Amino acid sequence: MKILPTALAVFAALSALSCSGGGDKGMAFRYNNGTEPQTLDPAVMTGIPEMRIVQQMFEGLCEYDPKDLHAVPGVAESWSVSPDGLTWTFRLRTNSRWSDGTPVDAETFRWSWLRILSPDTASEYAYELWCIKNAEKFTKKQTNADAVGVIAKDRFTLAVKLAYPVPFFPSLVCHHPFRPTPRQAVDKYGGDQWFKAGKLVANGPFVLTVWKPKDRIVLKKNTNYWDAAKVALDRVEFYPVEDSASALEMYLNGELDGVDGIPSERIDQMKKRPDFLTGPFFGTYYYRFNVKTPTVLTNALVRRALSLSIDRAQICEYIGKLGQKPSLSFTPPLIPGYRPPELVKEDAALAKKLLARAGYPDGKGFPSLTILYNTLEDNRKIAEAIQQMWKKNLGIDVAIENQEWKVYLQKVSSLDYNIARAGWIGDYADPMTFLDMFTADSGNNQSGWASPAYDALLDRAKAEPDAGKRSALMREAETILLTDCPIMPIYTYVRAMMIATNVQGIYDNFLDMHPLKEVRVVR
Amino acid sequence: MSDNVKPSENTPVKGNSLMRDAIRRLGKNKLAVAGGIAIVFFILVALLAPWIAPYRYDAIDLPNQYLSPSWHHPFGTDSLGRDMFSRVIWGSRVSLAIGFVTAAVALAIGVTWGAVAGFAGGKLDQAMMRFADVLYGLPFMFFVILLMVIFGRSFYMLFIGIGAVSWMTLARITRGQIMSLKNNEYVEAARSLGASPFRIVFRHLLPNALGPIIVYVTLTIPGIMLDEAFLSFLGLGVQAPMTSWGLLASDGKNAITSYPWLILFPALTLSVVLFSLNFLGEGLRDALDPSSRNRS
Amino acid sequence: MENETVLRVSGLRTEFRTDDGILTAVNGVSFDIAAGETLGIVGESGSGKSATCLSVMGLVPSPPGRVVSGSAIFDGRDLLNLPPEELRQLRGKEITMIFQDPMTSLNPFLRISTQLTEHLVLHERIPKKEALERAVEMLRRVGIPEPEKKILRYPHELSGGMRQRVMIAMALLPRPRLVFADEPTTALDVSVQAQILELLRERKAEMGLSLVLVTHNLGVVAGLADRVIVMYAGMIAEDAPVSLLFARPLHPYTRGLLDSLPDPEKPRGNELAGIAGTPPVPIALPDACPFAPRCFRAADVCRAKTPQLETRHDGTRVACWFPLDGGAV
Amino acid sequence: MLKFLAARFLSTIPTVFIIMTMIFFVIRAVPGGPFDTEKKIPDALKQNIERKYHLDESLPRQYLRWLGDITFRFDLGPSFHYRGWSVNDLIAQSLPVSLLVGTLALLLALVFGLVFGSVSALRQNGFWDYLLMTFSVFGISLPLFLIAPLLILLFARLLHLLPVGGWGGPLNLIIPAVTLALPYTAYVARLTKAGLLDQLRRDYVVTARAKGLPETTILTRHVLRGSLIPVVSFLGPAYAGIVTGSMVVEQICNVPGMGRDFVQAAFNRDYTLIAGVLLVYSLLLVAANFLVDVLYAALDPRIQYR
Repeated sequence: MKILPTALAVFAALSALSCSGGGDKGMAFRYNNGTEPQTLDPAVMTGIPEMRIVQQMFEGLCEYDPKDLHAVPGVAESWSVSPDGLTWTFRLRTNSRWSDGTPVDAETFRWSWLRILSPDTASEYAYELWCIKNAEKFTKKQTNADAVGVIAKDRFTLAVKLAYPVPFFPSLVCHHPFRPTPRQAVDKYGGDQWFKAGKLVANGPFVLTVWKPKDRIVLKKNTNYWDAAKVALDRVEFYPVEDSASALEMYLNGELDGVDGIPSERIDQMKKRPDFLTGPFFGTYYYRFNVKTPTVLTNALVRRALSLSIDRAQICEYIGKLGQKPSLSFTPPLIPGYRPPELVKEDAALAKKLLARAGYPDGKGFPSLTILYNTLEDNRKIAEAIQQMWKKNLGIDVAIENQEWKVYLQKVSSLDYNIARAGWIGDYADPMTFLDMFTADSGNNQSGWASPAYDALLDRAKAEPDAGKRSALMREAETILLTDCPIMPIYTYVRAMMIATNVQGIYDNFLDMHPLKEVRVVR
Repeated sequence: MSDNVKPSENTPVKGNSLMRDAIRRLGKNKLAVAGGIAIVFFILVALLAPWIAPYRYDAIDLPNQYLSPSWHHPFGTDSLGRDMFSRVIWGSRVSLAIGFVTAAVALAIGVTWGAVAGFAGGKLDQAMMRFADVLYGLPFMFFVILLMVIFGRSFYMLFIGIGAVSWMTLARITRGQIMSLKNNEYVEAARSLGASPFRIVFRHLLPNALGPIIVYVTLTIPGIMLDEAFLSFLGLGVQAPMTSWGLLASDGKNAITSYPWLILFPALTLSVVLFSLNFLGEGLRDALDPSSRNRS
Repeated sequence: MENETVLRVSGLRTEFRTDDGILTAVNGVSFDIAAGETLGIVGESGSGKSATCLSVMGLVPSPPGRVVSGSAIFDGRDLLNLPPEELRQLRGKEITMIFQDPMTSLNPFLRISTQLTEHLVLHERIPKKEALERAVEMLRRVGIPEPEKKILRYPHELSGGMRQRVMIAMALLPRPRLVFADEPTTALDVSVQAQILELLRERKAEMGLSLVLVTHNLGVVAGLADRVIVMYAGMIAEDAPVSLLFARPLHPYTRGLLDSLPDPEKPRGNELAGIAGTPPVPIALPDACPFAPRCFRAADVCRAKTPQLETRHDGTRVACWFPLDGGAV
Repeated sequence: MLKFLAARFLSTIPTVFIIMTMIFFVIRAVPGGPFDTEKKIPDALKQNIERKYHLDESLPRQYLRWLGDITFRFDLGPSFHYRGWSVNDLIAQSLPVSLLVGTLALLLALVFGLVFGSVSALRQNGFWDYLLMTFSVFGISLPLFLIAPLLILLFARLLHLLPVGGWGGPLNLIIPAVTLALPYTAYVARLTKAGLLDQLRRDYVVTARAKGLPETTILTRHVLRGSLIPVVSFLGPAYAGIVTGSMVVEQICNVPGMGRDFVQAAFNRDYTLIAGVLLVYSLLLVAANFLVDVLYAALDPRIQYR
């Protein structure tokens, strides 16, 4: 019976060997990125997992402050705006270099921005640059590159002419479409190969060394980075673990230094730990009502009754569990300088009255409606809870239907639904990223709702250079949206992660942006 | 072997006496009887769910979420405070219906297909098995989507459809059995007596090939019950808040360490059903087997 | 033909557990077989004749079967109490068996060559090549044409008669002292039956072995056996030299068997024309002559007490209250 | 025999062709496209993208282009989701991984399944029979998404013998391979047992016993071949399934295999990648079934292909 102990010993030896990890030395930060990135090209990428990696390698004109997200100098040392708010001038630092030694200058940015706008690049995010003069026309092949309002005034000065004022432009240029791409690598390897390991050239704190699809992506410190002295980590490893429960086990087992997306069954356990990091996230979970298809939902009284009769606090406490805040408005109350109108209320008695006024006292005769959601555990739970709340408070029966993501997207965009779960994450810290969804011609509207007054207010806000007046106009527009109720906001998202206590310099912030430049891991 | 214990040693077994004999022999197999009783019990539970479940499957009570098992909630409560005991009871309806309907359809098609191919041999066999290969080559998920396009969300049609695309392994097993049995003497004998091929296959060969087929079918039913959870994930199975064992198990998979009862009871129920099916299947195999009469 | 006894079976009792109760397949059977003798065991289906052979060979399937009591002395050793391993060493070497159905008794997955030689290689520890040579020679002697080619075939590639010849070759190859042949011709065409019987006779004479020939067909033993045992319901009804048995049957059952001897012109059948009814299933039989319900001479005593097997002055044995010769001792 | 093999092999070509054609059209009939996104992108941008991937062409033309590239250049096309990766690249990365895990799992399943099945058959209704068959029922009734976390919990979190997830070291192989092997072991054990019991009561076994062969020889030489036929029937298709990877196990253990490719591709409507994975799957399957037929003939001489 000596077999068992011997086998265990051999096993232990083997596992010790594999855990020591084949000679990768130095300070490393290992994070679960949740999925395999589509690309590492900042011009082509679209999602958060890509952004987590890209922002470590490509430094924009400005960078997010890791704590409060205000724009801090990146490649640009300083910037200024013309009084009419239409021209921004960025002064670039002279010592910024690509990892191959090539300098980063104003032309780098001009070229990068024209590249993303070019129809040949086929970038989904090109529209974010359409605030630049003639940019939209260029993408649509209606004008040539020279007409686009990006000018390298001298080697290290970049002037940007906008089509309309964007007061938060420095924050906007932190976003990935505005980040530079290395022309020398793109020219050499081609637009869809240059970002592979061994070819990619970076101007940020880290540069790509290993990319094994579905296995891992490893970045190493970029020694040519202008501020390399401040970079503490030697290596950053991103893992594409799709199963959040396994990712959490890996983290708890010391195989990762950080994870997000904690399975809801584990939240109560994890919440108590010191390495649990949480905070509001710049997004709203809400339901859309289809107001175009002729159903009871075309009646605003019905929509308001539905919105009034759910218990958001319960949903947040028992389903969300991360400290989500019940929505009082559509825009999250997180944007500096904007106080959204708090018009989302709960009042079951009033809801009943409104429904009666709409012709359905105690829900009698109310037609059957269906809640559509994309398959995800929390979506289902919320739909089940809301179904029950409506039944209890209004006496109406609704059905629930889940669909796989792409089918759901198609149903929603073709208005083939009654009530649909939705969520929106803002791209930049401004209410406009939420409000311009519901203009009549917005592709993201998808509710069939249209209000000329709302559209007019937003048009005026877009042309308004004064921040205070602009904010008031947007508030007025949001009031219209919430009163007419084509949507039913439920809660403001919360982001939760586990970050090992020996990791310093990662802060929770509402865009979930985590520059790793100054992060360190204390062993 | 003593010849009076085995009077029909090498004669093909005929249908009627076979069934009567099989039932009698099945009745003597205690485990099989226990399995059968358990299955009947579960079917009764499914039929009577509205009357025996203490709560409705959709009775949400958020503040009472994740309660551990107690007198009021013998299986605890789930993430929305619903009684797990009641949900397991309600879930039996979907799971059992799916398991049996699908297995029956797959059995009917697979056995017929495999028997015909195996017996005919030659070109017909090749053509039939290549057809099965084509169906194999297209994964399950594809069929499901295809079927949904054809049948819409019609719940039972979908499962008849799934049965209709999951018969290929059965066909292969049947074919293998038939191929090795068809050269036996009694087939030649039956043939020389002028029995039609149809009769030879279904009266003479199949009864003797039933053993492995029955075991395989009892093995596939759990798989089908679990597949249903995946279909529901795609929006094709049951719709919330109705549930099934497969869904309950997949919902509970992340709760192993935090709320183990969420996974324990659905998994346990599934296992009990499985064991019952299994004993019944083994019993049936022994009972149907013409040459295992003296096995107790 | 007085000779040394090869096998002495006494008081053999073998039972099978069935769903309906304990079935006594062999009920107190005793007999001797001398060297070079051919013993025929005759009976209907279920009379226990095959079970007797299997019991002696230690091949009763267990469960459900079990040899309850008795002894079978072979070479001074009791086969029924031998450790399984020693018994195994005897099987396929000293004692071999020819089975009824050459279609199912040969392994369909293995070549004839393997099946013919494996026990030789195992028991005699001779090289495969030598075993093969012997097998080819034996095939030739059992009348298989082109044995070098046929030996490489699979069973299904041979006709039924050929397969039975292979079975015989298999049994004879180890040069055994005792061969059990369990209905060696039943599964064969009538024309082939005679050839096979002739073959058995020749080989037996040539090799000087003892043969136990089990059959339901008295016609088969007539030409081959020296002595015949008639079995009924697990018991010996009569035991007599073949000539005496045919000339002067003692047991009414034997008489019935003789009367129903099939005309070679008619298709063979298992039914006994002269005896109505079927043999009883030997489960919990009452203390009575098991043949009584079918016997034309049955009297009250037949239904009240089982007759003992009595040895008579000429060495024949019979178990009957009213033997056909009037009970002369 | 050779002629049969050749004919059998040639007959698989139309099979594969039909599979490919069905795949091409069926995946395009599924609602949702590769470039549908949550945030609506302006039509002009979407058109740029679709042009880049030839989605603006007519369907027959896309089909011919795709088929032509595969047949003449063995090029499965660019992935529609992973920019800059060709399907060939992606499969070249993931197929060896799945092959490794799958083959290991299959070997484990075969070895343990045969042993367990044989022991159960020979000790029918004994202690080992009940124990092993109980194990096999659990192996079949416990879903993979439960087995993998349980193994992780036990071997990684409690005993600290193995890593939870990831890829690279030999230890990373163990949990995925064992998880994947478990249900197959159970199936093989059951089928082996059933097959053995079926063969063990054939007459030829008595013949073999009458020849004085030891039980082990009877088992290995006489009985096993016949009882393997149902196992082989099962393993043919199972091989293709197990080797192309299990999405569940790969996801839970973070194994970079083809199962994950397939699931992600299906959810992303990555047409070329789906088709590529399916093509590999069908090729393997056709090959496996081909092998099964050959094995049948090798196992059972009575099966003849004329």
